[in-house]
Amino acid sequence: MRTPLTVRLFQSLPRTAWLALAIFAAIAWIAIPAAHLLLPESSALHVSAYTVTLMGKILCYAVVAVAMDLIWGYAGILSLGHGVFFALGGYAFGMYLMRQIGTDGSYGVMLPDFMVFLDWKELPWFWIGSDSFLWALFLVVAVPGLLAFVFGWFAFRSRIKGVYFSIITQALTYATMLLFFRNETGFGGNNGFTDFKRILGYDITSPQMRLVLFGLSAALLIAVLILGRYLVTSKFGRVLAAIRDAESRVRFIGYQPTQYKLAMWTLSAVLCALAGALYVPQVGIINPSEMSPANSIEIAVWVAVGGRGTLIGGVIGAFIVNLAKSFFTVSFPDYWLFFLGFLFIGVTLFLPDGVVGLWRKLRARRPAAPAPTGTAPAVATEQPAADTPPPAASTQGARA
Amino acid sequence: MSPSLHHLLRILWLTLCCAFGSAHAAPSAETLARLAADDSDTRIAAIAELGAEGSAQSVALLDALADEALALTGDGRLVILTDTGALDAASGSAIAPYPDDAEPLMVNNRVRNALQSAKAATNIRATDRATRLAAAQLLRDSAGEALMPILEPALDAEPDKEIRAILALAVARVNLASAEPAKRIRAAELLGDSSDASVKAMLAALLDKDGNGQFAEPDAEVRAAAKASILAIERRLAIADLASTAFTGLSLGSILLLAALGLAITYGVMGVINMAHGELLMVGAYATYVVQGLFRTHLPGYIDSYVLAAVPVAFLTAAAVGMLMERTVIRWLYGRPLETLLATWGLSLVLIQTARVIFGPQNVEVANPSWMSGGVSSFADIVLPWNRLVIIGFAIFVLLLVWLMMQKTRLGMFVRAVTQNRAMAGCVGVPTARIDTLAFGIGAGIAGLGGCALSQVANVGPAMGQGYIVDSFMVVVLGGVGQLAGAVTAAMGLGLMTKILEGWAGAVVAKILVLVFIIIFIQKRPQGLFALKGRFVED
Amino acid sequence: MLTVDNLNQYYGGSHILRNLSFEVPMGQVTCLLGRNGVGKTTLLKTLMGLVPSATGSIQLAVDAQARDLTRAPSYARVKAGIGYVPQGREIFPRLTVEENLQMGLATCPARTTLPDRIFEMFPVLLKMMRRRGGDLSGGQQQQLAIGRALAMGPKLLILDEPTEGIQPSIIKDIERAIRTLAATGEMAILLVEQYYDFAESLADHYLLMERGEIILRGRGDQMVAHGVREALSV
Amino acid sequence: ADTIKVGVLHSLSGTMAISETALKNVALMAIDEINAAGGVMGKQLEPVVVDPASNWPLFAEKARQLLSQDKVAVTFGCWTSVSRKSVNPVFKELNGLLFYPVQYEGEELEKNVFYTGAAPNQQAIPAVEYLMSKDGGEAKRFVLLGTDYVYPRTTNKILRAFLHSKGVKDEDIMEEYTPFGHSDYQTIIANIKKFAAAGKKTAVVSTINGDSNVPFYKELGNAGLKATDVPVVAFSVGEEELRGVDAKPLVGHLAAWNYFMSVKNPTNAAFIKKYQDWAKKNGVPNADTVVTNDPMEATYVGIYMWKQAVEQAKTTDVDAVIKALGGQTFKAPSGFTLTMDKTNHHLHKPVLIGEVRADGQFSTVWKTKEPIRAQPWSPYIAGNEGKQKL
Amino acid sequence: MSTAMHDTIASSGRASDSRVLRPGELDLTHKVILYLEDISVSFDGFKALNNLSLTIDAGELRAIIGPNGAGKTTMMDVITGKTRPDTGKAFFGQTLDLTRMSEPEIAHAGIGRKFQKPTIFENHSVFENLELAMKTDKRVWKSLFAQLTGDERDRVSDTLKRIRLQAEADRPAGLLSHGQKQWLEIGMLLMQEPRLLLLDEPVAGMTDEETERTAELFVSLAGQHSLVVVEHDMSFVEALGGQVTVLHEGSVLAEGSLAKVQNDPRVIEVYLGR
Ligand SMILES: Nc1ncnc2c1ncn2[C@@H]1O[C@H](COP(=O)(O)OP(=O)(O)OP(=O)(O)O)[C@@H](O)[C@H]1O
Ligand SMILES: Nc1ncnc2c1ncn2[C@@H]1O[C@H](COP(=O)(O)OP(=O)(O)OP(=O)(O)O)[C@@H](O)[C@H]1O
Ligand SMILES: NC(N)=O
Ligand SMILES: [Mg+2]
Ligand SMILES: [Mg+2]
Repeated sequence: MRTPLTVRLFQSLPRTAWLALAIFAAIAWIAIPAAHLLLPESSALHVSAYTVTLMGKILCYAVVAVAMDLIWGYAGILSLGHGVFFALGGYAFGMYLMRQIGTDGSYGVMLPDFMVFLDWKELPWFWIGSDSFLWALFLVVAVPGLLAFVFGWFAFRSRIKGVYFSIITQALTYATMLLFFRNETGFGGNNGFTDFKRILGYDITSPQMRLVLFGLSAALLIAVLILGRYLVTSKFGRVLAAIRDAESRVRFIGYQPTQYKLAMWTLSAVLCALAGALYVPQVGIINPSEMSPANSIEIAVWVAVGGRGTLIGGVIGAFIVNLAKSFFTVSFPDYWLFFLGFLFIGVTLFLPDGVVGLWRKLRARRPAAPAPTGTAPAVATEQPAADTPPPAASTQGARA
Repeated sequence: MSPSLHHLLRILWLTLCCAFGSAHAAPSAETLARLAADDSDTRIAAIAELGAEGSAQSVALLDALADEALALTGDGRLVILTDTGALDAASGSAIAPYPDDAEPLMVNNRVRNALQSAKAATNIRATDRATRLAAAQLLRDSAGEALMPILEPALDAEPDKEIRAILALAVARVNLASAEPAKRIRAAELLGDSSDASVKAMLAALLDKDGNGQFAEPDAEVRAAAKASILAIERRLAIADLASTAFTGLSLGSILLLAALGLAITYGVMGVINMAHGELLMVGAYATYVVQGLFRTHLPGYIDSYVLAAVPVAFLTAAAVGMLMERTVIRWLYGRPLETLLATWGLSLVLIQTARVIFGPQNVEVANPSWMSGGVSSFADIVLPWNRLVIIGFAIFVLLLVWLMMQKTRLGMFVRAVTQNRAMAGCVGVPTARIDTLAFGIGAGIAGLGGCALSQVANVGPAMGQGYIVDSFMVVVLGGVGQLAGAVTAAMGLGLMTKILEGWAGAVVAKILVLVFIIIFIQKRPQGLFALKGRFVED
Repeated sequence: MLTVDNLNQYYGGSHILRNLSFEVPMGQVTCLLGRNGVGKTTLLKTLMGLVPSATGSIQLAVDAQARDLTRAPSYARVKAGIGYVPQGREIFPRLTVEENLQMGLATCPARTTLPDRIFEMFPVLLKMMRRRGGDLSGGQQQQLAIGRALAMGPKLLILDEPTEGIQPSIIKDIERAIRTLAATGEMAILLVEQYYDFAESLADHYLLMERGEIILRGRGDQMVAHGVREALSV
Repeated sequence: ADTIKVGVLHSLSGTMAISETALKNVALMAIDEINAAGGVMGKQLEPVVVDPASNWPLFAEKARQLLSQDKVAVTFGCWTSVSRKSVNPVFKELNGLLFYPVQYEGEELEKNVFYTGAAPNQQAIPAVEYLMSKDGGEAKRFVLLGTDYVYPRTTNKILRAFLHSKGVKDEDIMEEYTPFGHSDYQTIIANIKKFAAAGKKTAVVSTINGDSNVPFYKELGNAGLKATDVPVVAFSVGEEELRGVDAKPLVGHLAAWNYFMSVKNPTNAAFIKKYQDWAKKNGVPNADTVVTNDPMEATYVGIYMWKQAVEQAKTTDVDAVIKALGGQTFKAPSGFTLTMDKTNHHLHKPVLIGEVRADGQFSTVWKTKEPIRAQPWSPYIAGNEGKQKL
Repeated sequence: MSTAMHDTIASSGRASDSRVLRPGELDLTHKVILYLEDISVSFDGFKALNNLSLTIDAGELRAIIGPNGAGKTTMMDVITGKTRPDTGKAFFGQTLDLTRMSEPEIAHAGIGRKFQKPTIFENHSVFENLELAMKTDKRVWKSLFAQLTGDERDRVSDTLKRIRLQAEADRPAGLLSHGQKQWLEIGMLLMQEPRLLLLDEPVAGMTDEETERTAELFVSLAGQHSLVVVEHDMSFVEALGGQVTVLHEGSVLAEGSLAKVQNDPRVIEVYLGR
C-alpha cells in the first residue's frame, strides 16, 4: 500500500504551510497584479512598478536562499560560490534577451553592441541558437547544472569537505568572474548585458510583462519550497543530514555519500540558475559582479539570518536583509552599513537559529510554560554551550 | 636633504656670492631671459649653457629652476622664491616687497631632463664621490656626442675605479658612432660589460641591414665584436629576468603571508571564520597612518622612524579591537563556527563604515620613510625596492613570532587545547575565556602587523581589507588549516606561481589560472598542503 | 572533602538529577553506581561545572578550608584541586601525548615536571610521548586521560568509568594505584563504574543511583549485603 | 510641491565610494549654494541622496526609485560606465534626466543623459598627442596599461587606432590589463622597463582605475622609473587619488583632464573655497585637506547648466529641459566658458595636461586654446561615421 | 560450534556453488568468510599490524583480545576499508578483495561494524538511526521515493525492543547516555543484516547484566551471521564461548579456547597480568 507520490508531496507540508502558500500565491498572482494594473497611481493601495520589480528581485533572491539552505542547512555543505550558478543562469537567459534587441541597438545591426564594438563580424559559436527561447531555457538549466555536476563530482569524489570545499567554490566563482570580466570572453566584459527590450517579442518594460515575471518568480519560489520540503522530509533528506553529521559512518552502513551530495548540489545549483534567469529581465542587467565572492557570502548571510535548515528561513532572511538594504540605503545612505552590520551581529548573538529559530522558541515556550516543577530556572533549559554544542552546529559545515 | 634646508643653503650661497663677488662672472641677462622663454628649445639651450659654464651661481639658478622656485614677475623680472622671501635671479640680492605676482617658470619633463644633464655635466667634476657616481650613472644612460668634451676629460681625471668603468661605458656608447673603426670595435667590446637592454638594442642596430642588404655597420670586425657583446648581455639579462621573477614572487608571497598570518591564528587555530580579518589588517594600516601623522606634527625630525613606532602601535590597536570583538561577540559563538561567519561579516561592515566616518571614504596617504623608498640596484638594472625587501624581512620576523608563540609557549599549547576541546580544557584548569580573548587578540594583533606592512606597498582605505580576505583564506586553507608551515608554503607558492604566470599570460589570466590551480590542487590534497594526518581526522 | 547538597539538574524539560546530597570523604574511595542513563555522568559534569546546576550547592574542603564551588567555572574548580577523568576520554587529539599530559599541569606554575608515577602506572605513555593523542588506541587514550588527571596531584579525583577499554593487567594496576592514592589520605576519590567487581573491591563507600536519585548508599563492605549487584540488574 | 527634488546617485559604500563620495559632496554643495541664492524658479532644491553601494543592479533599482517614487526632476550620478549602462534603460523608460560627470569611453548617446565628463577625444587623444610632441618627450613607443573593463579597453582601442594613424606600429605598442583591485605591479613594471629598454623613447598611458593606482605609483616610484625616462600619463588619476599617495617620487608624471585644482582663476579660487568651507561645515572627514577634481567640476557645471536650462524652459519637464540644455553656457572653474553642445549632449571642454607636483597637485604643462567639441562616437572606430548626434 | 549450525552454513555454501555468482556477491565455497594474510600497516614507521594472518569461518563467533594498542581496531579498519594495508591480502569470502573496495561497497557486500567509540547520528532520532541502517537499496534515486513498508516498520520496532530503546525511539540519539548509544549502535548493526559483524568493545560501559544480555544476543546471532568481537572483559568473552585470538604488537600471539589462552604465560605476561 504505497502512497502515491502526489499525496506524499502533499503530506510533506503541514496544513498551515499549505494555507500560507495559498495566501502567498493569491497575493502574488491576484492582489498585486490587480493593485498594479487596476488601481490608479493616486490610490494608497496602488502597487508601483518600483515595488513590483523590487519584490520580484527579492523573490529571486529568496529562491537562491532556499537553494542555499538545501545544500548548506541540510547537507552541511557551505558554498561560497553559489553566485556563479545564479549568474550563469542569468547570463544564459541574458544572451536570449540580447538577441531579442535585434537591430534596436546603438549600431543598428543584429549583433549585440559589444560585439560590433570588438569588431566581431559574427556570433561566436557559443551564442549559436541563443535567439531561441527554448534553447535559452535549456542553457539556463544545462550550463550551471553541468558546471555544478562536474565540479561537484570531482570535489566530492576527492572527499573535499568543510571549509576546503567552501574555499574552492569561492575560487570557482572568483575565477569565473574574472573570466567574464574579460571582453574577449564574449559576454560583454564588465558591462555585461543590459538595455533589454523584449521577451518573446513582448515589450520587457510593459506592466504586463513585469507582472508575468513577478508571478513566475513567485511560482518558482512556491515550487522550490514544496520540492525542498519534500526532499528534506524524504529518506533522501535524512541520509543527507546523516552525511552532514557523520559522513564516514554513513559510508560504513552502505550509502555512497558522493552521490547524495552530488544530487543535492546539482539541484541547488540549477535552482539558483532558474532564479538568475528570472532575475535578469527584472533588474535589467547582468554583469560579472554578480559572481563576486562577497555576493555569494551574502547568500549565506540571508540563510543564516532567517534560520538555517528551515527552508522558509532563507525566504525570510532574503526579504529582511534586502528590504533593510533597500530601505537603509535611501534613508541613511551614510550609515546603513552600521545598521546592516549590527543586524547581522544581533541576529547571531540573540537569535542563534535565525528568525525562524526565534519564532519556534516563542512557540515552544508557550506550551512549555507550565514546566514540570515550576522551580526550574531558565538557565538549566539552555543548552550548555561548552558541553554539547547545539546539534545543528556541532561538526558539519565550514570547519575542518 | 629637505627642501627648506636646500633653500637655506642657496640663500647662503647667493649671499656669499654677492657679498664677496664671485669668481665667475654672473650669467648674462640675455641667458636669463632665454631661461624664461616661451619656447622650450630656447630654454633648454640656455640650461645647457649654464650647465657647461658650471659657475656656482649658474648651479644655484638651475637648482632653483628644478625646484620650481625660479619665477617671473609681472614686470618681467626673474626672481628666486624662497621660504622667507625672494631674491633677484640676476644679482642674488633680496627683493622687497615680496613679488606677489611672481609665477614660477613651468618645468616639464623635457626641461627637467635638460636640467639633469646639465647638472650631471657639472657634477661629474665634483669632489664628492657619491655626487660624481650619480652624475656618471646619469650620463651613462643619456650622454650624447655633445658631452664628449666633458666626458673624456672626466674619464681621464677620474680616480675611482667604479666611476671610471661607468664613464667608460658612457664614452663607449658615444664612440659606437665614431668614424674610426678601431674606436668602434673597442666600444663594441667594452659595451659587452653592460647589463643594459638598451645597450643591447644599440648594438643590435649595428647588425641591421638596410634596404640594399647593406649592414648598418660596414666593418665586419665591429659587427663580430657587437655580436659577442650582445650574447654576453643577453646571458646576463636572462639571469636577471629569472632573478627578478623569483624576487617578485617571493615579495608577493611575503605579502600574502603577512596578510594571512593573523588569520592562521584566528581561523586556523581558533576556528573562527573571521570575515573581519581584512578589517583588522585595515586597523593596523590606519594605526600606521595615525602614527605617521603624529610624527609629522610632533616629531618631524624623526619622521623616518615612524614605521618603527607604528609596528607596536599597529599590533596593540588591532589586538585591542580584536579583544573587544572577542569579548562582545565571538565569545558567544564558540562551538558554532558557522555563526561566526555571519557575525564577523557584520563586524566587518561596521568596521569599514567606522573607518569611513573617521577617516573619510578616500584612501589616505602613508609614505615610505626615506630608508624604505627607492631600491637597491642590483645587476642588470634590477631594482629591489627597499620597501619590499623590508617587508620580506618583516614577514620572516612575524612568522618567527607566531611560531614561537604557538609552539614554544604554554599559551600556545593552551590555545590549541582550548580550540580542540574547549570543555575539557576547562576541566584541566585552563581559564578558557581568558585564553580565547588573549589568543584572538594576538591573532588580531598579528593581522595589525600585516596591515602595517601592507600600508607600505598598497592602499590604505576603508575597503582595503576586502581585497585581502579572499587571498588570506586561500592561503590558510591551501596550506592546511592550522598548519603554519602550510601557510608559508602556500603563500610563497602562490606568490611565485602568480608572478611566473603573470609574466607569461598577463595579470588577469594569471589570476584565473591560479584560482583554477587551487581548485585542482585541493582535489589532490583535500585537506590542504600540510594535511593533518592521523586516525582522529575523520572522526 | 566534597560535600554536595540538594543538587538538581535539568536537560530541557526533563529532571535528570533530583535532590542529590552526598559526601566524598578524604582518603577514601566513593563509588557511584547505576545503570545506563540514570544520570551519573550528568552528576559528574555538574560537579565539574560543565553544566550549570539548577539548585543545590557544591563545597570542596581542602586542608580545613571550605570553598563553595556551586557557581565557579570549570577551571576554578580544577584550581581548587579537582582532577577529572571524563567518560569518553576527551583527550586533545592534535596535541602530542606529552602535551596532553602537560595540559594536566595547567594550574601548576610553568615548568612543573610530570610526576613519574604516571609512567610507572602507564609505561606505554612514555613510549608514545611524541605521538599525537588522537592517534592512540582507545585503551591508550584512556590511560592518557587518567594520567592527565593525575599530573597535578588533585585533592579530589573524579573518574567516570576509567576502566573502559583498558586491558585487564592495567586495570589491576589502576586498582592498586587508586588504593595507594587513597591510602595516602590526601586525596578523595569519586569513582563511577559499571564494572561491579572492580567497584566493589575499591569502594570505601558506595552510592547507587536510579533515575536521578540516590536510592541506596552505604559502606563498601555492605554492597553485597545491600544487594547492589541485584539492584543494578533489574 | 514647493521644492524641486534632485536625485544624487553616487556610491557611498563599496569599491567606488572612494571616488564617488566627493561627487555627492560637491552636488550637495552646489544645491546648497543654489538654494541660498534663491533656488530655481523660486523653488528650493531638495536633494535625495541614495547609496547604490557600488552594486550595478542596485543602481538601476535606485534610479527607478528616484524617478518613480521620489519623482526627482533630475539626477546627478554614476561614475563607472557599467553603472551608467545599468541605469540608462530606466531613465529612458521613465523619461528621466541624468547628468553623468566622468570621463568615459564614448560609443553612446542617450536622449536622457547629459555627459559632462570628457569623451576620448577630449582627454585621451590630446594626451597622446602631447606625449608625441617635442615637449612631451617625443615618445615613439607606448604602453597602454589599464584596469580590465570597458573604459580602458575602449580608450585603448581608440588610442591604438589613433597611434596607427600616426605611423606607430603594433610592435611599438604594449597593451596590458590588470583585474580590478590589483595590487601587485612588480611584474608589469618590470615588463615596462624591458619594453622601454628597446631604445626608443617610451611613454605609458594609464587607464588604471580606482584602488590600483596607489600600489601602481608606489611601485613605480620605488622601482626607479622616473618621469624623465618613462613618463606615465593617467586619465583616472586626479587630486583625490593623489591624496592617497606620497607624490614625491611621482613628480613629473602626467595626467590629462579638463580641470585641475591648481588652475589659477577667480572662478576656481571661489569654487575651491566654497567646497572647503562646505566640507568643514558639514563635517566631512579630513575637511582641512579636501581637494577638488575634474569630475567634481563636471558635476558642479552640470548642476548649474541644468538650473539655467530649467529657468530658460520655465519648467522642470524633462523634454523641455533637454531642449533648453543645448547651447547653455557656463563659466567653469577651469577658467573656460563651457558650452553644452546643441546636438550631442556633451560639453565642449578644454583639455589640460598636468604634471604631478610634490604636493599632489598638478602643474599645467599644456592646454588647448579653447574648449573642443566631444566626439562620443570616435572616428577611430569603424562604423561610427555620421553618428555624432542623437 | 554445533554441527547443525555448520550444516546450515555448509548448505548455503553449496547453494551458491550451484549457480554462477554475480560480481560482488559473497562466495563462501570454502566456509571461510574472512581471510587475512600477512597484513601489515604502519604509521610513520610504527607497525600497528605486523604480518597479521587470520581466518574467520562462516557462522563463527570469534573473540579477539589483546593489549591496548595491539592493533585490534586497526585490523577492523583494514577489513572495512577505512585503512589500506601496506602489504597483505584481505578477502571477504573467496572472491571479494577488501583492499580494493570502498567503504560503502564493503558495507554493501555484507560487513557491518560497531566502532570502539559509539558513533551514531546524533541529530536523528533513534528510530531514524535504525531506519537509515536498515538493509535496503541505498542508492539516491530509491531513497528519493523510499517509504517504509509495514514490514520494515516491524523490523525497526523489533530491534528497538531488542536494544530496549522503545521509550527513546523519537528522541534525538545525541541525547542518549553512553551505554544507550552503545546499544543503539548494536541495533543499527542488526538492521544492516550483515554477513559479518565486527564489534569493537561492544559492552564497554554496560552493566554486568547488560553485558550478559549482549553475550546472549551475540551467541544467538552466530550461525546465521559471523561475528568478530573485540573485548577486554574476560567474563564476557567467556560467555561468548567461541574461539579466542590474542593479538599482540600487530600479530597473532595465541589462538584457541579461552581457557587455553588464559593459561598461556605469554598472554598473562602481556595482557592479563597477575
Ligand atoms: N544534553 C542532553 N540533553 C538532554 N538529555 C540528556 C543530555 N545528555 C544526557 N541526557 C539524558 O540524561 C540522562 C542521563 O545521562 P547520563 O549520561 O548522565 O547517564 P549515565 O548515568 O552516565 O549513563 P551511562 O552509564 O550510560 O554513561 C539520559 O537519559 C540521557 O538521555
Ligand atoms: N594514525 C596513527 N598514527 C600513529 N599511530 C597509530 C595510528 N593509528 C594507530 N596507531 C597506533 O597503532 C597501534 C594499534 O592501535 P589500535 O587502535 O589498533 O589498538 P587496539 O588494539 O584497538 O587497542 P585498544 O585495545 O586500546 O583499543 C597503537 O599503538 C596506536 O597508537
Ligand atoms: N567611465 C569610467 N571612467 O569608468
Ligand atoms: Mg555516563
Ligand atoms: Mg581499539
